[in-house]
Amino acid sequence: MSPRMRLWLVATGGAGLAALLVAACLDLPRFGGDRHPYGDQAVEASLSRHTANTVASVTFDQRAFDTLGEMSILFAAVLGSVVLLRQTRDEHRARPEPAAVSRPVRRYALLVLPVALLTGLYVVAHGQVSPGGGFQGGVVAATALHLLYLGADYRALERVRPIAPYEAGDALAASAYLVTGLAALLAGSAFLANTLLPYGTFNTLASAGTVPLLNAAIGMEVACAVVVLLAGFLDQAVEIVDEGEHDDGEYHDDPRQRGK
Amino acid sequence: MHHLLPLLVAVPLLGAALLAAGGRLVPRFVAQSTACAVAAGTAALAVLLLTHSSPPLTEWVGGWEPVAGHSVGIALTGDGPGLGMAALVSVLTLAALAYAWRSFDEPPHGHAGAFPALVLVFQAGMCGFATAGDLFNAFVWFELMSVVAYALTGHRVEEARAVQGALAFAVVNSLGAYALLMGIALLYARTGELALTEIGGALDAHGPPDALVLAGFVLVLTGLLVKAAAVPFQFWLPDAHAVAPTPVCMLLSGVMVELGVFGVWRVYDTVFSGPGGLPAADLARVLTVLGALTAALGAVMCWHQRHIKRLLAYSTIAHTGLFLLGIGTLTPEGDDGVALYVVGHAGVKAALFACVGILLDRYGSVDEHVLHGRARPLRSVGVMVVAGALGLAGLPPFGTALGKSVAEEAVGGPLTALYVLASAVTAAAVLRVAARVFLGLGPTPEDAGGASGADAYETTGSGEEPETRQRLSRVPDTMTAVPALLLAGALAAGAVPAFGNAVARAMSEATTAGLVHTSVHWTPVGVGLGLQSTALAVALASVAVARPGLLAVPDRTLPLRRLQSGHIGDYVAWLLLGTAVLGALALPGILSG
Amino acid sequence: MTALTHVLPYLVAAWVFLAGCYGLATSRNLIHAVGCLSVCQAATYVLLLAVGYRDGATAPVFSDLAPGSRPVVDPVVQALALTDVVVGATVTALLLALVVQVAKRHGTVDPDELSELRG
Amino acid sequence: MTEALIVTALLLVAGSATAAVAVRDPVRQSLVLAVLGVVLAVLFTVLQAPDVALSQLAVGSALTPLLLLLTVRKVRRRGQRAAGGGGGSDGRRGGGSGP
Repeated sequence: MSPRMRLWLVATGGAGLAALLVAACLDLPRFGGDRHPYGDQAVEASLSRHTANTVASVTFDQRAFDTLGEMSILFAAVLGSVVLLRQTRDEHRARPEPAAVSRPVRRYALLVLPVALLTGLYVVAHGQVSPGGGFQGGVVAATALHLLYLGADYRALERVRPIAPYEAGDALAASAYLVTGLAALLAGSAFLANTLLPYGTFNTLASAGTVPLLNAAIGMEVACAVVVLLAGFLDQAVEIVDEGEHDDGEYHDDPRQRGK
Repeated sequence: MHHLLPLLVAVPLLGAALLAAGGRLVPRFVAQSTACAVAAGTAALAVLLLTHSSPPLTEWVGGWEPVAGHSVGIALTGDGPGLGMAALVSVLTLAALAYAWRSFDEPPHGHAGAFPALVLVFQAGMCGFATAGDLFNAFVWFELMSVVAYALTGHRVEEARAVQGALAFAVVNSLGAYALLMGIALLYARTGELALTEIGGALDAHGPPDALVLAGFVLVLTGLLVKAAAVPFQFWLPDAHAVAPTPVCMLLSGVMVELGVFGVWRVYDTVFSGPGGLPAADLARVLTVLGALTAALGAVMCWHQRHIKRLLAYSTIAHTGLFLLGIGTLTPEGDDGVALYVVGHAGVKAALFACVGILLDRYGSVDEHVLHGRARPLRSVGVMVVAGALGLAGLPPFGTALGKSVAEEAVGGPLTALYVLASAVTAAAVLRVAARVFLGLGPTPEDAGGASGADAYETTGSGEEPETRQRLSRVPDTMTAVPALLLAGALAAGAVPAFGNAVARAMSEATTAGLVHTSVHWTPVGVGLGLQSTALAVALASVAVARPGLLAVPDRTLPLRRLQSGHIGDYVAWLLLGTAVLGALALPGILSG
Repeated sequence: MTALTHVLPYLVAAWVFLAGCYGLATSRNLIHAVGCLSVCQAATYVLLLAVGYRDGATAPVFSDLAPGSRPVVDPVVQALALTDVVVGATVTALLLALVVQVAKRHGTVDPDELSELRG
Repeated sequence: MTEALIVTALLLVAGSATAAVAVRDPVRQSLVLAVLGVVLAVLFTVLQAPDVALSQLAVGSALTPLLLLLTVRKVRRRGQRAAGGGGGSDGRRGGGSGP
């Protein structure tokens, strides 16, 4: 199809869809309206389970089955990108040269790294009482590790980040979530029922029953998943060389110039 | 018993997680047997639940039973159709894993468990979608099966076509999924509910449908029809199915596409069928128009392929069109017919893909012209391909034939003719391939060297690499046993009278709460139509083989082929247009209502 | 609130979705196309959260708020959006992995130059 | 006050989303996408969704652009060679169907 023809098609389809969406928007309840039946019940249910952060209660208790699916998507994506970004037979690895890092950058990165890691863990641990949780904390912690790349170099990163344990960690965290769900079933309740642990004192770390457990499992899963995902792409961008590329060893372009 | 419903998802997921964690420590043999055992266990569970699904099971995950008629949890629906799909998914997964036992030989370094683990996650996603009773939860599983399917399609990353097809698949399906999610958000805004039946009830309570309901319907249907590969959302399917590894093709064509049809049926039945939903006439119009176009386009394009996997992919499109036509009747008979047709089709289509996979691994090509006469030694495979073709045509007593005849009688009129024609043409194309490849009939094609002729707008099957490490010199028993068993299953689905009636009972319990009793049985008209389309298929194939010049009119179909451009932008443009068309087709009832 | 602000968030979501679709259809670079797809997805977050908003309400977190003292916004859509964000990131990653392989096997990331899989 | 904030954030989202589509160069696009991620996070905060805002900040403005940039880098590295050596459409394309 010629670009012109495609543009016509997009214009026609887009105009139709736009008309439909605008008409629908005019029929929607007004923005900021007061009618949220499901939401109100979710808040009640959350309070009855001593969970201060209602969103955590919806994510890890009331609709924990959705989160199982979401976690599986992440798990599948990690497995999928490991498969898709594997080193194929016609490719080889070129070791990147160590690059000099200016001292302020190094100092900054090495200073921020532990802070960021701790922040990530803190966010994971407090998911049931304050905004945040496994996803947010996991991503922060995983990204923090990559400050090493900024502060030292790729090789330093590779030393603290052997991929295999992270892949295993990803899978084990996924299993932990499933096993927590199955344990409730075996205990005579329903799958993923929040009945295993006491609900604890409202607004403390030990509250909300199994929510913190699932939260931790997700946090670990997300952190491992992000590490493995980034590793796959870094590998491709920095190390793996195929026939169509520079592979004469003279390629010392510092990835940070573009990578950051 | 209903507490076991979530296990249909949890068991394969746990299996996949263990395989991913321990896959590098164990030999390939152990990883594969584990995967097969898990898939088989899930299949057994699905069948067990299926036998207890009358009356339909409902599970509130996490024990959030409704309080005062409303629950904050997620509902799972364990009725006949849902569990039936889950069982079909699980059986086919087991078949695909067994088929891949010897043939599929490319574990990424140190990841022996990666492929079986992905297949198990795929199974989990499809089972979750089949049993979902909550719209957002259905979206999550829908997205899971999509994501795994992209990765599995692009699994052979060394192949230029595989990665391109997977990318087109991924882009189009992701966009469809986002449209689905927009639709869910709109419906949630109106109703404040996410459980399917609750959304339906709240829509009815609100009053007659308006633009919001229409938009919600169109967006949700866009997502599902992209998955079902209805025209004009179908472009991704041939690209993806032609390049995916064979075991994956068996699952994609056998059940994943059909789950899109299932989703349309489920969502209409639970959400939009009430007075606050969409008038029945509108849905019937949408499904009939799109179904007829899909069936016609699929059949025509199927006939003009020489890449055998692509040919089978187009035949899946044609049959999906027939399924849509069947559920478009909105009658219990139509539903029964389609349900049975889907079961039979899954067996036949998966078996055909498995046979073509053998050709690929044995001869390193899936091109009809290149393989001319070369597969003579593979007599048993040839017999199975012919049997599969006859199954596609609807020769009694295949399950496809019984389902098709019931659906044919339900649609009535000219659409019956379309049923006969579309199934005959797709079967004829497969018969033609069988005659040329396995018997060497007809003149040797001029371009048997693999180069494409003057018409460059064609995908040949000669650039494909075998999926085994080297070409097979001997075909392993598992690779022939799997298609044979699948064909036997498809045959049994039609030949065992109790099966058809069980399907009918399950469907009527799911839709009309058992108020309408239908029975599925062979009728003289149905058998006659089945024989007629088989005869037509044989006749078409004989003419095509004996006189290739007579039916080869590529010029007339060239505009149609040019639409299949392999260009992602085109596909997205068609998707947008399709959404607008859906809206236009469903509009009259909203305006008058 | 004026009448426009009652629908503005929804219209913005619709606009973002359509803009993403337009970019996706006309893109000349597959990496750019993946970026456009994530724009489409951003529309779904905006729509979901707009649907759950309530005037004068606060976040549904009761760590420093006595339950029942103030109205809160709908927590359910937030959980849905949270799921959606993660799904979006993973889909993007997988798509980019495929783009990397397309670049390797076809030597281009311009969709106009991909010449396989026709007809 | 809240209303003005919401409207401003919404308009910023619409603007940066349009820009992200209109910018055709993938490197610049990923920067605009990072901006879009931040603006979305602001919008979500104003809409009283701190959980979503946090994850949007982490994912939308850091992870996604980073992945995009890494992909660009990989592809560009190939492109340089292809431009120099004409290896753009080398012999490893899949099939015999090329024109």
